[in-house]
Amino acid sequence: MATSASPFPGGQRPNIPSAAVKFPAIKDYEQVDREIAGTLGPSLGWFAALGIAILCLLVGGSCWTYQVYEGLGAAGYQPPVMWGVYIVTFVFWIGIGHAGTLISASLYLFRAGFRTSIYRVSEAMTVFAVMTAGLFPILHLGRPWKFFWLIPYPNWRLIWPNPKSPLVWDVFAILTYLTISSTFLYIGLIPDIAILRDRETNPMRKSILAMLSLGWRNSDREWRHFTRAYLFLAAFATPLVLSVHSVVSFDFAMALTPGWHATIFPPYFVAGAIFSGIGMVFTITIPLRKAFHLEHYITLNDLDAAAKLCLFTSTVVGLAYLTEFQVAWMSGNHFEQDYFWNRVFGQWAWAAWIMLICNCVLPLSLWSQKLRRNPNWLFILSLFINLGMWFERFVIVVPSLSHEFEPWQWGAYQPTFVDYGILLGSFGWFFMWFLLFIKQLPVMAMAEIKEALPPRMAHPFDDEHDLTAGGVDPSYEGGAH
Amino acid sequence: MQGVLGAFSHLDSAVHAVEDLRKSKVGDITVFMPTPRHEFEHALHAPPSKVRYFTLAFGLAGVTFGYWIPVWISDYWPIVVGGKAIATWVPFTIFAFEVMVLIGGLATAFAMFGLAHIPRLTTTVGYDARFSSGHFGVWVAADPDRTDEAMKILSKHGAEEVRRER
Amino acid sequence: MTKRRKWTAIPGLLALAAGAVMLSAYSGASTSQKSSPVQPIAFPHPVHVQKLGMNCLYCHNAANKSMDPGLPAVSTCIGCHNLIGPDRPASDLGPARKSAELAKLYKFADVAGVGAGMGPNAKPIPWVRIHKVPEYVHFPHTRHVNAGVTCQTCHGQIQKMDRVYQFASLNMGWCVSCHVNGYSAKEGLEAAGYETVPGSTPAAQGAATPAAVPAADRKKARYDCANCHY
Amino acid sequence: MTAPTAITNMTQDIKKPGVKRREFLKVLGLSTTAIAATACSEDAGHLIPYLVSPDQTVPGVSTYYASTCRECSAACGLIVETRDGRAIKIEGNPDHPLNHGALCARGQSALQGLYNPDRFRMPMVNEGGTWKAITWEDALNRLSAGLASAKTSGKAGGTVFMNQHESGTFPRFLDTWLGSLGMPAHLSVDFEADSAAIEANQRSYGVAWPFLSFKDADLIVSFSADFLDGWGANVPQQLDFADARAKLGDAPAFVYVGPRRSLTGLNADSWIACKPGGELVVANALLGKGSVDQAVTDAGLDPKNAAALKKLATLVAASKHILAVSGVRGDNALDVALAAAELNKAHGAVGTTIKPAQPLLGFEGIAHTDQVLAAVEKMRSGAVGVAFVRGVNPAHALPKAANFADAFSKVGFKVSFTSFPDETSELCDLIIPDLHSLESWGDAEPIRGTIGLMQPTMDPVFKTNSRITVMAPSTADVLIQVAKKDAATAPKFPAADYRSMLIAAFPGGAAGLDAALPKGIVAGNLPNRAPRAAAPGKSTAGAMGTGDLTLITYVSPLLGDGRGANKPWLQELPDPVTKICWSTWVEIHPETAVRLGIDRGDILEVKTAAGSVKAPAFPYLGVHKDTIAIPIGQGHRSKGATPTFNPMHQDKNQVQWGYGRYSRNLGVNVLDLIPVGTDAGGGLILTATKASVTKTGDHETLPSTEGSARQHGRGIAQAINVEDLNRPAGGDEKAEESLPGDASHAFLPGLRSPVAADAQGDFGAPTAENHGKDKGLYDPNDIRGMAKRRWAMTVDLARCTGCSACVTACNAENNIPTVGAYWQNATIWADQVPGRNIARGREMNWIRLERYFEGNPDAKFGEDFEARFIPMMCQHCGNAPCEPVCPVYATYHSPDGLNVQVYNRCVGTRYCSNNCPYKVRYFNWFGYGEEGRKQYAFPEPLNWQLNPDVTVRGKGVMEKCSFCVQRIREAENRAALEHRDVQPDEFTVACAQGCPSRAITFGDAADPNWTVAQQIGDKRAYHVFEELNTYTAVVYLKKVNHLASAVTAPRA
Repeated sequence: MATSASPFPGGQRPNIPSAAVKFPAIKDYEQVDREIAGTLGPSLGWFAALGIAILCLLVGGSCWTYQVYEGLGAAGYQPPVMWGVYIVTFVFWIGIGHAGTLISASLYLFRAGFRTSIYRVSEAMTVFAVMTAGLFPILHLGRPWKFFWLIPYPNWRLIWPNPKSPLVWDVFAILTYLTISSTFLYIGLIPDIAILRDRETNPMRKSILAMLSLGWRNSDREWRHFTRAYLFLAAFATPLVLSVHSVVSFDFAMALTPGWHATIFPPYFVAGAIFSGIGMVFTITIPLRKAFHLEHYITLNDLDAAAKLCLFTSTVVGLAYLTEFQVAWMSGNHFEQDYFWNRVFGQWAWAAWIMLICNCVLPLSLWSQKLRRNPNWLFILSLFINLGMWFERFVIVVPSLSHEFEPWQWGAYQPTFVDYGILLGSFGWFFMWFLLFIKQLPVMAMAEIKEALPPRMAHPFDDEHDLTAGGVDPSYEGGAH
Repeated sequence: MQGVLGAFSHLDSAVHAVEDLRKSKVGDITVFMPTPRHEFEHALHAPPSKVRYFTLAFGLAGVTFGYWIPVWISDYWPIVVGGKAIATWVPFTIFAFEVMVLIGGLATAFAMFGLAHIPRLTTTVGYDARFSSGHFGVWVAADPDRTDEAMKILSKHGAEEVRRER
Repeated sequence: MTKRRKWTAIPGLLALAAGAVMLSAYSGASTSQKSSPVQPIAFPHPVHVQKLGMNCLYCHNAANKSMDPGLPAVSTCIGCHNLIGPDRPASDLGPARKSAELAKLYKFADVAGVGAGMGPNAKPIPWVRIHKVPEYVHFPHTRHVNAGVTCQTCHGQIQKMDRVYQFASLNMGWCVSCHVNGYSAKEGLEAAGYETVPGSTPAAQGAATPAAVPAADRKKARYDCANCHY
Repeated sequence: MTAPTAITNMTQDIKKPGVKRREFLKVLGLSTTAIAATACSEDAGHLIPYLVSPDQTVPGVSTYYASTCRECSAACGLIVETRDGRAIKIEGNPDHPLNHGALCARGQSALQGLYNPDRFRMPMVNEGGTWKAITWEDALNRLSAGLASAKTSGKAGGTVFMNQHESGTFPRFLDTWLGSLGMPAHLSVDFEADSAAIEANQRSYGVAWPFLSFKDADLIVSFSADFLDGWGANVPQQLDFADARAKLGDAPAFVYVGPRRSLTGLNADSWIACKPGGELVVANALLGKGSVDQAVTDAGLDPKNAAALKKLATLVAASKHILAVSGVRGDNALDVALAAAELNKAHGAVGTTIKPAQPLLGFEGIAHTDQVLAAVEKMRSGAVGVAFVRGVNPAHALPKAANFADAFSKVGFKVSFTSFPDETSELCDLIIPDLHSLESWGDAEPIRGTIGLMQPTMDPVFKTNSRITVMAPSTADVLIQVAKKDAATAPKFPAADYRSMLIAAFPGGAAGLDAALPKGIVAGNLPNRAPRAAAPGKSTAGAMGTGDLTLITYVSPLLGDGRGANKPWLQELPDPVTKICWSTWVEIHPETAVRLGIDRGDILEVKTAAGSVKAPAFPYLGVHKDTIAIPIGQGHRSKGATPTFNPMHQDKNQVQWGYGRYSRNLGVNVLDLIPVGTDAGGGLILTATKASVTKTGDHETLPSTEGSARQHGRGIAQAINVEDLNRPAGGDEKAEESLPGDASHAFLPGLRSPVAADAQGDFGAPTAENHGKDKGLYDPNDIRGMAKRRWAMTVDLARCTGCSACVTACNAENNIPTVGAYWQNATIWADQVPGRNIARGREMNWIRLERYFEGNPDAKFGEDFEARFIPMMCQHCGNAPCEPVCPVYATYHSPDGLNVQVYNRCVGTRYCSNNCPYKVRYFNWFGYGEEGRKQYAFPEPLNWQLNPDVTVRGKGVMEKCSFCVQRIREAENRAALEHRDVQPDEFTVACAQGCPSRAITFGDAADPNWTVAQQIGDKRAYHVFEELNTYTAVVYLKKVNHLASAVTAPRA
């Protein structure tokens, strides 16, 4: 079974994992703690990045304040285009969020090995992305200070929200999603926080970590229930991902608007979400593994596997685009036909082609293994994917509204500095939280990485018990002594 | 409560120690491990977790509640929108599902807390910081008269350190 | 052991907070309820309504034909009060006294003395408004009065108030529950001080009953939003 | 907003009989305009009672006064709705013989003249170039002094008094007054009047303006006569034209001959696009003088047009009762008008379609323009000691070439009685503002045998501490007061004031007047006024310059000669033809535009011999390819420096010279391009100037409400050829262009039931058995009986002319803000240009008129095309797509079939608008309704006009047509008060009431006794986007096309 049995020159261990050995460059449990916990100390570059993020957030914040005072007219809406950058960005961030849960939960169910090293990052990404997305439905309201009217709470008016409205479905879906994914993240963090607690010397921090770790002791009983609960949460989270983005797609699919009124939206949106999310995972993890010197945790194998998933979802999305056109073409519905013509060859061609090139053409490069295993290319590509997916949502939202049933009311759309400012602010908000996270909590699940490591053995080959479970490389003499 | 704590750096030795301790019935055994190793579960013959029952029960409760909310709301102040029925169950399935996941998921988490006896304030008794990083720990809640026996077994299996705790 | 309970207390606290929120939400809290501002002239409703038995419509003369109830013109006051001056002789209303309030009225109306008409420098009396629904609510007094709803149902027992205060919360839940559950003529009349014996039905009290509504115990009204909000 | 109890008090002497009724109408404070967003618990404020409660009025209930319209010469009858002492709406007087209850947009906008924030609040005097407000006493003294000095200087004989033309007693009174001072009679000026047409009428029929009866015609031919754009008596003509068209099969065909297809032209069945002045050739050809083929070339027709002309010739030949009208404003204007009259005489028009027996006296005695020009020259000569202007604005309405300002400056003493800070007032020495016609007494004789009365509907808006009368005086009163000061003239004016003078003169005196006032009209005649001075009889057209294009300038159907420009409603109302507002544009034929490389919105420089202006281009199918067309009306300027108006910090008393904040510096005044020349009728020549056009390279997005001018075969505005009217139902039942035969009535069941879905049979399953339709108020048997009704509307496109009066009616009724003023955009990095919000599609009008072109797809000149107008408002769908998507039930379907919008519940997701196929929902992007914001649309006192029954919407909420739910509730309240049900056709909605073509009908479709319930069964009935299964409550009746052969088959 062993592939790389022969010793490597110079005793230097090549970073080419095999099916059996996931982390050849990692000798023992202590190394994991040492290296990962070692990434936590704040650095100058980190402070700089945080500063920039907060600056962006402030820009967005002031734009929003101005918009609330002046009225939504400050943004670039041009009826009949009543939804614009805000809804586009909302869907964009929700999409980002989904890949996180998919990687952490679904891949957990499928026992996909490459999950281990990247899931913590993507899980955190999910939570922060959803926190970001959740803002937009509120700040795109005409009267944002009334947002709580969408939540069914008992009130003396004796009135309730309209449960037939997709927007109320959104409220339930997104709140649920935020709760569950943050619970999932936290539960997974508990053992790692316990590790930090045990390493911590500063009593102040220690007590805080002690609280956060809920007094976790790594006892067999804790682990037993922990693994079960984690499994069930994963089992909940996986369909939740699908449902939440389906619900988001209902915001459009439930409408009459040509270009929105399509049954393929739920699967189409889910695929798109995963696609964009993986793009964002690349954007985040590739610099991360470099900055934190974690190349031997996030191995090329992991990137390769993720890239394959990326390629797959890209083709699914491409298929969805084609299906839309084909439906419009064969439906005989001239509203739809006019709209799609106008989208691709008319008024909105520029946006449509940005979308098609970024989402369908460039990812085809991933057919080559060379590029799949080239972090730099993956990073560049991921930026294009993020752009393309933002434009996908733009192309769905704006052109549809600008070219509806009533020719007399056909229009255009031109965002203002307020729209762009708030868009920028959303990135600031997201990265602020993310940067704070990576320096406070481990960016990788140490306990889980240890699970994938061979434990120290007094007698590696014990005929009574097969202790090789967990994939011990025979070529590797267990024990550091 | 008092007992004996043994720290092992090797998985197999710790496992063997646990087996012997069980045979000799010196007292309740708790194993500390940096990462879940099912070898111990075999050795301890641990029963499967009960979390599943909570998940199921509250999941079902969630579905019911999730249908009830929108139906009650629509019926409380009957208003026709878009010529649709007052209470349309088909879209309300969305509420049912989301609320199921919400309640079921939270219940799972809290059930885990309850069954695993966390949160707990103190970790000191019978615990050692090593157990979160590299070492495996075996804690035997042994009566004073049997502690020596327990310590013997632990050290026999090559525990790096064995100590009495109270 | 005791320590562990500390932790489990937190969800309890959260539940408590939630309960409090719901309670306050349901209480129908209204900041203006019970408010009873000082008026430029302390007009005694009890005397005019209870003792003298004046009909509300004498002064609030539009209440049965308009959205607005109507406010008595100063000349309406003077109509009676240019004979009933500040110097009150002893009567069944009380011993002889000097009424400061009527003096104020004369000052507003620029009335020289008993018998004299309003002068050129008469000023309207700046009554302080007590009952007000938001501008986006259209409350037609005419519909309610003509349906036989007694003033006291919403305004409280004005005939007993020495200083008028806001009786009802005037919030939407309060309106709606009456529209949905219906108005009971019995309760309304009791509030108005009619002993509910045969012969003191709304009809007998001169309030009309729309033919559309059969003589039911409780008169239900529309709860359609566009009934009040447009 | 609920109006607070009438917050009014009493003016001084209440004894004065007769006047009492309106004197109390003095408003102290005003009901704060409500904002949908205001919180519930707030300081409730004070209640200010009446001192003496007025008779006749009940607080919170409207009182209606009859009066007479003064916005144009026709003098239609008005009914003015007042609430708590404020006029809040103007409607036509149903009993009036002229307009029968109809009223045009301009008439309805009189309110914004009344409440115009830029009206003079006090008399003003110009001392060394600086203006200061003075008291009325001071003003009168200065006036007397001026008159005295004029007398002593012996220049009294040279006095010029230019009065905005009006009929009735005042002109005669004015002449008597002038006479008493030894001054010549005044000039009754109306720059909109078509002198040539009047002259021709005088010569051929003996009256200035006979009644034109379109109903009785079998063929209508118009030679550039825009009888739907304000040429002549707009409203009666439109009403009669609509009645004619409503005869469907028997309706007269209508052919328009002229270089520019105006609104009138767009209503024609066929357009013969001759070059300016070419009308004469055509007319002669039709008279048999000259051959038709020759005419084609001489009139500058495109060969493709020849067929249409031949067709016309045959039609004319066959016509028994033709109605030919000419509104040519070129140098041969009079000749064409006379030729048209000849046609009429030749084809039995006189007496049938042309009724000299019932002349419209409003057009008697209008001075023609060369009289005005003569007066101007007299001023220049320095022979004029005193000059008066009242309501008329020659500084703007005369060509720059006439150089009025220079001439005027030569006058010793210049007095203005105008109430707005227009260009002419700015040149005066003394301003004594007149009262608005809605504040003053007066009379008119709109049509022989009927006297229309004018009465104050409220106290003057701007109070003064004047001791002359109890109110600010009207000009008539001022003149009387001045006369009384002078012992010589005093005896001639015994009456205390103008009102008592009228009473004295009135048949039956005060009693008779009081009896007549409620109706506003009374049978009788006023003494004939002095006949109009003889026309010059020959045109004085100087050199009309050179250039490859001919400039056509035309009177704007909305702004008139410019007097409408200070009313935001009229500025915001898209031009019926071009759909552009808040600016001036240059119409140019697409072919020519392509030839010159001009795009829509390119700023062009138009040069003529007289001058040049810059304005954006608007390629328009409806102009002759060798012409460009520019409307008159905009381009008001102040001669002084004009700081940009900032509503946030603005001194209330600072005069907004340049005709007020809403019109100053808007667009250009095309009259700067016109040389001084008059036609043989004495009218200014408007359509003969040669011009050249160059691109400046600048570009602007036109503030237009037009998205696409084509229907793309979507069957929104449908038409049917007259031949197909009675064809049996074709197999094809789809809603299609010109679908022959009977329409599909699949939607009818939906109109019978408040919840349409139960009409859908199997599709309606959700609302079938116990699925909620029968719940509570939706139960037809519910005792509250709401579900008995289904409010619905029909719009007869055969009647609709696209005049847009319904839009203004809706604005007035529903407190709809105007959003086009340049300061109504955002603050930071937002361009502050007029109509910016409109250009971004943010207009708010709840009802809009869509104008679609059919035929001539590639815009070739000479190929005929058809225009279709369709009013589009909320369709109140039975299955409304907007409803289910609202997360907070802010919009829903009420049991009586309305699609309700609850402003105070709306959170502003705008999802409803996304989901509305008709795009009839409008969003408050800014706080247009919130006082104290720069975008506030109702600056004091414009907010006095706000309808107390309708909430003023705050920022961030959606709004839309409510089917005037407040009127529905009002009717229900009234019915309940009288213990009865609402009677069929008891009330109607604002747009239907205002429509001068009677195209809109509103009512309960579920009750067969209502007219609307009968009309929805009409064979022309159809639903817009019926295929979307929305079951709308608005049913359109197809337009009927005559002469289908002349029109390119409208197929997309």
